[in-house]
Amino acid sequence: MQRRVLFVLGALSVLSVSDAWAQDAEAAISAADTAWLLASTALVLLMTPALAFFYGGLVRAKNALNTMMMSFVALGVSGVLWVVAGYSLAFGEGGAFIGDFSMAFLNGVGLEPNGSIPHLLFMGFQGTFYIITAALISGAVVERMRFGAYVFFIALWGLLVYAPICHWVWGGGWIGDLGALDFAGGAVVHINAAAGAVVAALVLGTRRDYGRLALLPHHVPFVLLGAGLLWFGWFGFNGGSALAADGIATLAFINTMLAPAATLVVWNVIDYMRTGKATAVGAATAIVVGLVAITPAAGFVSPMSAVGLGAIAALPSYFVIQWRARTKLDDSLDVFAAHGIGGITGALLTGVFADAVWNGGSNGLLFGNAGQLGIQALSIVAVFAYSAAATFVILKVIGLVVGLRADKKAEGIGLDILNHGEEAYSDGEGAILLLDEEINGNGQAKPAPVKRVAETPVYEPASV
Amino acid sequence: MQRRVLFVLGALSVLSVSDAWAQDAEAAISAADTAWLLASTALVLLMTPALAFFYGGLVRAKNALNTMMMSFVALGVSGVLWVVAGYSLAFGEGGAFIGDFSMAFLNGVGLEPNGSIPHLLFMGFQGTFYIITAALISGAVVERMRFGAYVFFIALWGLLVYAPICHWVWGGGWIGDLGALDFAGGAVVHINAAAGAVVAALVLGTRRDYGRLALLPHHVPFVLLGAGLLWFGWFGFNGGSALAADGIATLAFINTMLAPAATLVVWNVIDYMRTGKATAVGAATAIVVGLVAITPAAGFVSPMSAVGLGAIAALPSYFVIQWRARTKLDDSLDVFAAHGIGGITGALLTGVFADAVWNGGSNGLLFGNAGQLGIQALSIVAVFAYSAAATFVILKVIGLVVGLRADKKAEGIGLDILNHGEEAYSDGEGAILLLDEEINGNGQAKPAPVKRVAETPVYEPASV
Amino acid sequence: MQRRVLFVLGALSVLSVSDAWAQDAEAAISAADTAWLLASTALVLLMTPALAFFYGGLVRAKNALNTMMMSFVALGVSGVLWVVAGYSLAFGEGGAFIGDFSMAFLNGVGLEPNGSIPHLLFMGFQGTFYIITAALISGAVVERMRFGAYVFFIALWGLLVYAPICHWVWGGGWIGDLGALDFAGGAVVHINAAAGAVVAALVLGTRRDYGRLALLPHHVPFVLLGAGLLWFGWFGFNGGSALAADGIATLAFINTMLAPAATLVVWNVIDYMRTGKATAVGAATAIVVGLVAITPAAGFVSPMSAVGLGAIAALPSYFVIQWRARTKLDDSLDVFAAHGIGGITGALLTGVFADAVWNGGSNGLLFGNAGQLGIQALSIVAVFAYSAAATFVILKVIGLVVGLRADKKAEGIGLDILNHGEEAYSDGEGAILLLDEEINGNGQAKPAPVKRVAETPVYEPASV
Amino acid sequence: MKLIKAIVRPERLSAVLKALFRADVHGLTVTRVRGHGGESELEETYRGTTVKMELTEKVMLDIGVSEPFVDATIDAIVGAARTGEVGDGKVFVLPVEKIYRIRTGEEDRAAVTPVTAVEA
Amino acid sequence: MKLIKAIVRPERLSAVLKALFRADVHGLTVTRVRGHGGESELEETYRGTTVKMELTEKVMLDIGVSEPFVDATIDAIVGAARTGEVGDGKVFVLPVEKIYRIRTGEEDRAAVTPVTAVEA
Amino acid sequence: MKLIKAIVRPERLSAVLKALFRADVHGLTVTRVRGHGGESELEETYRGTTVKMELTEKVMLDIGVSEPFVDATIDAIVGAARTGEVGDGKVFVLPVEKIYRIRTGEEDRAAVTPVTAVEA
Ligand SMILES: Nc1ncnc2c1ncn2[C@@H]1O[C@H](COP(=O)(O)OP(=O)(O)O)[C@@H](O)[C@H]1O
Ligand SMILES: Nc1ncnc2c1ncn2[C@@H]1O[C@H](COP(=O)(O)OP(=O)(O)O)[C@@H](O)[C@H]1O
Ligand SMILES: Nc1ncnc2c1ncn2[C@@H]1O[C@H](COP(=O)(O)OP(=O)(O)O)[C@@H](O)[C@H]1O
Repeated sequence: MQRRVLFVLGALSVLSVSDAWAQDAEAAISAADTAWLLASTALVLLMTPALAFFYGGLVRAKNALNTMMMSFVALGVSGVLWVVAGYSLAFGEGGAFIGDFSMAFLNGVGLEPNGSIPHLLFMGFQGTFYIITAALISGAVVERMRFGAYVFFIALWGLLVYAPICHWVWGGGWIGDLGALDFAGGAVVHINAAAGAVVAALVLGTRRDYGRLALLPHHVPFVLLGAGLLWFGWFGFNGGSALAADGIATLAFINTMLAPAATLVVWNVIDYMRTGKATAVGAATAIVVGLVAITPAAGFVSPMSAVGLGAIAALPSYFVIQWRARTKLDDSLDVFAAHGIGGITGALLTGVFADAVWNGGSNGLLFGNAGQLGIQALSIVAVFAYSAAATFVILKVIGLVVGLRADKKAEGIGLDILNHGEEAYSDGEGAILLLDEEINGNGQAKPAPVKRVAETPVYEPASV
Repeated sequence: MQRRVLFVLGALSVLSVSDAWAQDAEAAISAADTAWLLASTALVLLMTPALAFFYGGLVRAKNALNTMMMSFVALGVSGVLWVVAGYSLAFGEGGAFIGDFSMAFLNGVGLEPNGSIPHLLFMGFQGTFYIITAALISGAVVERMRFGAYVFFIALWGLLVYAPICHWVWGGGWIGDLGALDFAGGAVVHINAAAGAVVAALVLGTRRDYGRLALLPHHVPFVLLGAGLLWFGWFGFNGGSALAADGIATLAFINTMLAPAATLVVWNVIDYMRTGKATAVGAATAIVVGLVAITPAAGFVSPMSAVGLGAIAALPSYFVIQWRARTKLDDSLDVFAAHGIGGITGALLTGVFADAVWNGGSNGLLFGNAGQLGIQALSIVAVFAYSAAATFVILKVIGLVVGLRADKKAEGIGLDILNHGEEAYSDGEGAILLLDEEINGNGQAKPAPVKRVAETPVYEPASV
Repeated sequence: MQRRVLFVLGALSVLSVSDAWAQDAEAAISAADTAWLLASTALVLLMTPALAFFYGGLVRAKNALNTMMMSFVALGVSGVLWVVAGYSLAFGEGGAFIGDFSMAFLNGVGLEPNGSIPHLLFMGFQGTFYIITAALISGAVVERMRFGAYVFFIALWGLLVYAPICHWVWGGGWIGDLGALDFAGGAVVHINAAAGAVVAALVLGTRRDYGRLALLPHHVPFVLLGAGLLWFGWFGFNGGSALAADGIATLAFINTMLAPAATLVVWNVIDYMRTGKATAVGAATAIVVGLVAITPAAGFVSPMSAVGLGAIAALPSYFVIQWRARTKLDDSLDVFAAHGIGGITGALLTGVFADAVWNGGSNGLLFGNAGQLGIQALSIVAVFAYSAAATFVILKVIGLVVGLRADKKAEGIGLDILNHGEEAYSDGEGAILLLDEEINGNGQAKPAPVKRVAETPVYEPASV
Repeated sequence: MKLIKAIVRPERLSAVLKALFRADVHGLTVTRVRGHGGESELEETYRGTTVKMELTEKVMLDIGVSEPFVDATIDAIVGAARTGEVGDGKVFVLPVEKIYRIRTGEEDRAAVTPVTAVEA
Repeated sequence: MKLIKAIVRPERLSAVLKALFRADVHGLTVTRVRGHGGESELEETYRGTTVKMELTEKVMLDIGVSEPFVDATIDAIVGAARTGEVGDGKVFVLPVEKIYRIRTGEEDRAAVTPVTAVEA
Repeated sequence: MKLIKAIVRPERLSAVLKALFRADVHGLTVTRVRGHGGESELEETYRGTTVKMELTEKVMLDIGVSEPFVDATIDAIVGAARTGEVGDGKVFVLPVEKIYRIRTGEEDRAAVTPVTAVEA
């Protein structure tokens, strides 16, 4: 935490923006910065429901609710675990690799200043990152993972994977100390989630219909809605990561507006050149890729560099998506291509485009600091490796205890009915209201069938 | 108003947060607080469209637009009536029970400071509460109430029920004077709306198919969308109620993030234990219940208390929903269980968890002030009783004048076509474009039928 | 730009709001104003996805994605072109008619103060206006314009029409110098887009089914969703146009809340009186009309005037929509009626209701300054005329180069499949997964058909 | 063997299903359809466009039955679907030459005798 | 009695309905279907997946008519549905053994003679 | 001429289509339906309401064929649609008196021989 805050404050001083606060000892807390961080936290929290729609629209209708719930449940489970221990493990003093339990249950986290905002607000803002990162992984396991197993997974994953990696980069850990640049989570959030996604997709295996049937998005407008709301929320994600309403926030914000715009243009052009069509799912994907790519760079690069970065980032992700679909890797919603490749591209280009004139501190390759690129690469490898390994272990353990895959029948009928007891879209036809005594919570109305099993023979001759 | 403002300012001084403003006489208005209240007002206004989707997804497709319009029309009718007289009746000097007409038509409401924000902004922020409270009631009368009657109802209800109760609690009235704690409207908004809902459901009677047919949500993703946007907007609802971008705002905001998270977890666990499924409608409901419960407590309790409060609040609402469905009370979308029970739980727990260390003023039972619990209980009873009684009278009067229930045919075909002349989802099949002369605004194309009545006999022999 | 900024600052001084900043030389940048403008910019950006849903719900399902993409693609194309040259052409020094290329590629646009916010932020905020204005026009050409042609169109239109007109009014151009009042873009955005829409509809001609088949909105809830999100975003559009978190921002914000409320009420009343129904599409349209009408007036008129302005604005737009549908002008989604008539009404009424007591500078007819009305009228005529003429030329040129209309088949089957290669809602039935070698990007799987052409005769006798 | 095709009101479907099950008719297929008959037509307005809706929501049942079950099936449907209001629908009886059960290849009567899923 | 089953293009439906009404055929049921025939197939691409759409949107009409109306009905449909492009659809004529009007229990011809809702 | 009406599982549809095309049956119409048979019924819960779902998603094919093609068509369907689990569906064979091709007015066998769209 310190590191992140100090770093940003360092930037401020150079920019002589809102120095008023810095100079003023008494008013350590800035109402203006607080106002922006309050807004930003709300924006980032909205990203998880937004993700639910982005993902939910991409699956088949029979799994729409299950997919959306994978995001929504993170708002609950991860939200609670963050205050229980996640925050402390991520931002507690601790050592180079992980924090400690000093702030478990928000012990000592109050309204005292943390930088220029209340410590409690910083905790909440960081919590919204914790929530969505876990939810991002769900895109790799949709339409086949048991919901219960998924809940256990994100609970453990947050504490054992996100928290330490967050500590490495932002919590005073070794990657931060190396001077790696990750403004809003290219490594902590996106590369991290993507590594988990690839491993999860491999451990779970492909959907039974994968590669045999055409598995089409059931609701593309939802994909666009999700992309639109994600972009909106991402302004808080990147803009809020300045932890102040200052020049760096402005820079991060505008870059978050420009980079995806460039990605969108390039993506549609490639689309058009390859197939003669500009797809909507492609446009939505491009927006997310551009947002992911600018995330590590947002507060470090110039606006025109952001345009270039966004444009460049379209290519690797685009072609990895094409390639992935032809492999046996059923990363169903392409978390790796969008967040992994996008995040890696962004993290590396941050080491290229970083410009001290804008960020007040760090230069990248283009500005004479070749070394930064190496540091960026190292941080990528470290994060990806740890996340992949730890995810593997966690999934194997859960697999032993509760089992990861939904059974054949559930996958056929759909997880909405079998894991959630609901249909996303229902006209009520053929639904018979059950009286209490008839209800048995096992998802199957035994009485009737049983009865009929018994009687069918009797009726057989007559029975139609 | 004074009371509310004073109260919050009281809290501030203790927290020595943004005292900068308080000290500075000239700059009575804080640009930072104004920035946050502007954002908050936008967020709360968004809650009414969000509610339209939360409710609209829960009804059958044939009534989707009618249900959504019940929220949207409040944006118009209640929005206008608020400036006409509602605001003045709620926040005008007046007496212990109701304000006056001194500020009718915004007379004297300008850009002068009210606390640290412009008076006009305070008026607008409060107006968004006025709008959504009326819309909340619609959940109890969907799929059967005549739209015209509903419009008259919310118009009168706002002026005769919301305004006085708001005055009691926040406008300098007797409940505020008692020292009841209602940070953002547990009593004023939720208990109040729930009382109106129960009475409205009873006065209107059940839907004709209620208890006979399975009445299923036609679009669960919309329910999740509504819940997600409601949560987002609620940050303005509770966070903005601090009327400043300060520590109390931060506390209220973070509590608004943590409490529903806890409710969501507990709700899904109960769901799972009872039926082996974690329902999406349940998750959406849990989010709303958690938000309702934390509303009165948001700026008064510690974050960990908010987690506890949210967790506890899941139970009563969950089981009341189960029970309600087996009764003859067709509170169709469970406004009472979610907002009434949730609001009561929250209001009482506010009297238990309130902590002066955090809110700078009031303690609850746990902190040695048992009396507070009594005050909270009294405020609940008073609000519920008045709201229920007044709602009953208003509905009876409207019933006499225009009639409350849609006729059998409208209920069968759906209110969308008969009250709004539209279908939510249409593919245009079988729709014949009418030329002007053929149109007669009574919703039925008489010409054809009449014609055929006349001719059918003639054709009978031949007629197919 | 200067003009706009100066104007608003002028207002501030009068209101003695946040003078703290003005007085303080060092802290030229206000963190509070920056916080509000950051939030506002995010809000306005969200309006384009919101528009995608407002428009997308109004068309037939087979063109839903094409319609939504017309908005989304503007986020990319217009977003990039804005920084390339649009901003410089609009706000560069230049002359009375257009800016220059001095700030092309954001040359010299940094974090230095522009008014009380960073210049870069001002650029970004204005960019969101550039994006949505182009997208607004799409409503007039949906369901029949080739997507490629549309992309070229908005690219040119932004640079050749929006940029100069923006310069005229806000960039130091002649209309601004005349003292025309256009707070947030009644002329620059809405009248401008509407003029382009009418011409585009005329140049493209009607949809083949127009006037013969019933072309119904396929998803009215999306129309309501779009309207709700547009309203939400519009608070940034108008409130942010004060370029500060001050009294003018508050005034503009509250007026943006009140005017549409009044329009909504009046619209539903007319609806009800004419047809006995209060339509949801009508309500959504009313909200947009009210927002459009208050846009030029937001920071200039009193709140009660805003209510009146909103109420009045309902009438002309309502009846123009009725009339338009009976003409051969297939302005498919009534961009002219909503944005043109609404914008003209608002711009004229700004000249009537403008009140120096509130805006600190300009009076309208009602306050003794009849001349203002003339200036307003002149600005309307000039903007409409130039936009219409330039749009005509641009479309003719594009028509010659690439062709504007989708062919008969595409219009029949729908532009989603033929221009985007997707369906908005798909259950995957009948979709056969293609292996790479089978794919040929021309949108038609030739092999099969060709094969069958050859063989059919052979099989004929036997063939079913 | 016969194929009984019945068009009924959506709101009567569950009653019809219950009646059919009571008559030991357990195999059937349901389709959402829209019908035109003597029902009064409704007007809808979208902005400037007014349309007349010629079709109303109905549900169609396809039921393959063996002769002995024809009358029981028809009675069950007619009894449960009737409201007395115009728009109740029709029942068509079509001849069927053959019926196969895909799972087993069984034919005709045997083909339409439901066998309850074992695992249920 | 016959059951006429016609598959037509969705965009021709209103023309077909008008033609049928003109022919005094007022009772019918419409179903959204998708068909495969000689129409050219379209490709769709979703991210890395490309599919061939084998089915195109069609509308199916089920019309129960008495003998004297069979030809008029077929002519009305064919006349209004034809565009000359591949994909216009088919008309099937099936024998019907019995038709009942659920509301009244009337049979056959009487059953298919629409009676306009009184309140209209 | 016959009308073959088959009810199959949605997830088997593409297999069935491929099999039919292999059997040179290129003309067919598909409808989304829901069926009830021996399948086990599922429970759903929405807040306080619990319901039993009597219907499962199926797909119905209507295929008009000339006699020589009847068996090949049935074999193709049964072969491709069978999973062996309860719920595989049925095939009905109905007599058809006449078939017209709307585009050309051709009748019967000629009417059901697809001609590929020229421009494809
Ligand atoms: N001749 C027909 N062929 C097919 N379906 C019909 C026919 N006549 C009526 N129907 C179906 O039955 C429904 C009700 O028929 P209608 O004549 O309106 O009511 P009723 O049978 O009570 O007089 C119609 O909506 C339509 O779906
Ligand atoms: N043998 C058939 N059985 C059932 N439906 C058919 C048959 N052949 C064609 N159809 C339906 O008719 C539609 C058009 O048929 P097609 O052969 O493509 O055009 P045309 O009749 O103009 O040659 C198909 O989409 C399908 O719905
Ligand atoms: N008698 C029938 N008439 C019409 N459709 C039927 C009939 N019996 C079954 N079906 C359809 O076939 C589907 C599967 O039938 P079912 O009896 O459950 O499986 P199986 O044929 O394997 O025993 C049902 O869902 C229903 O759609």
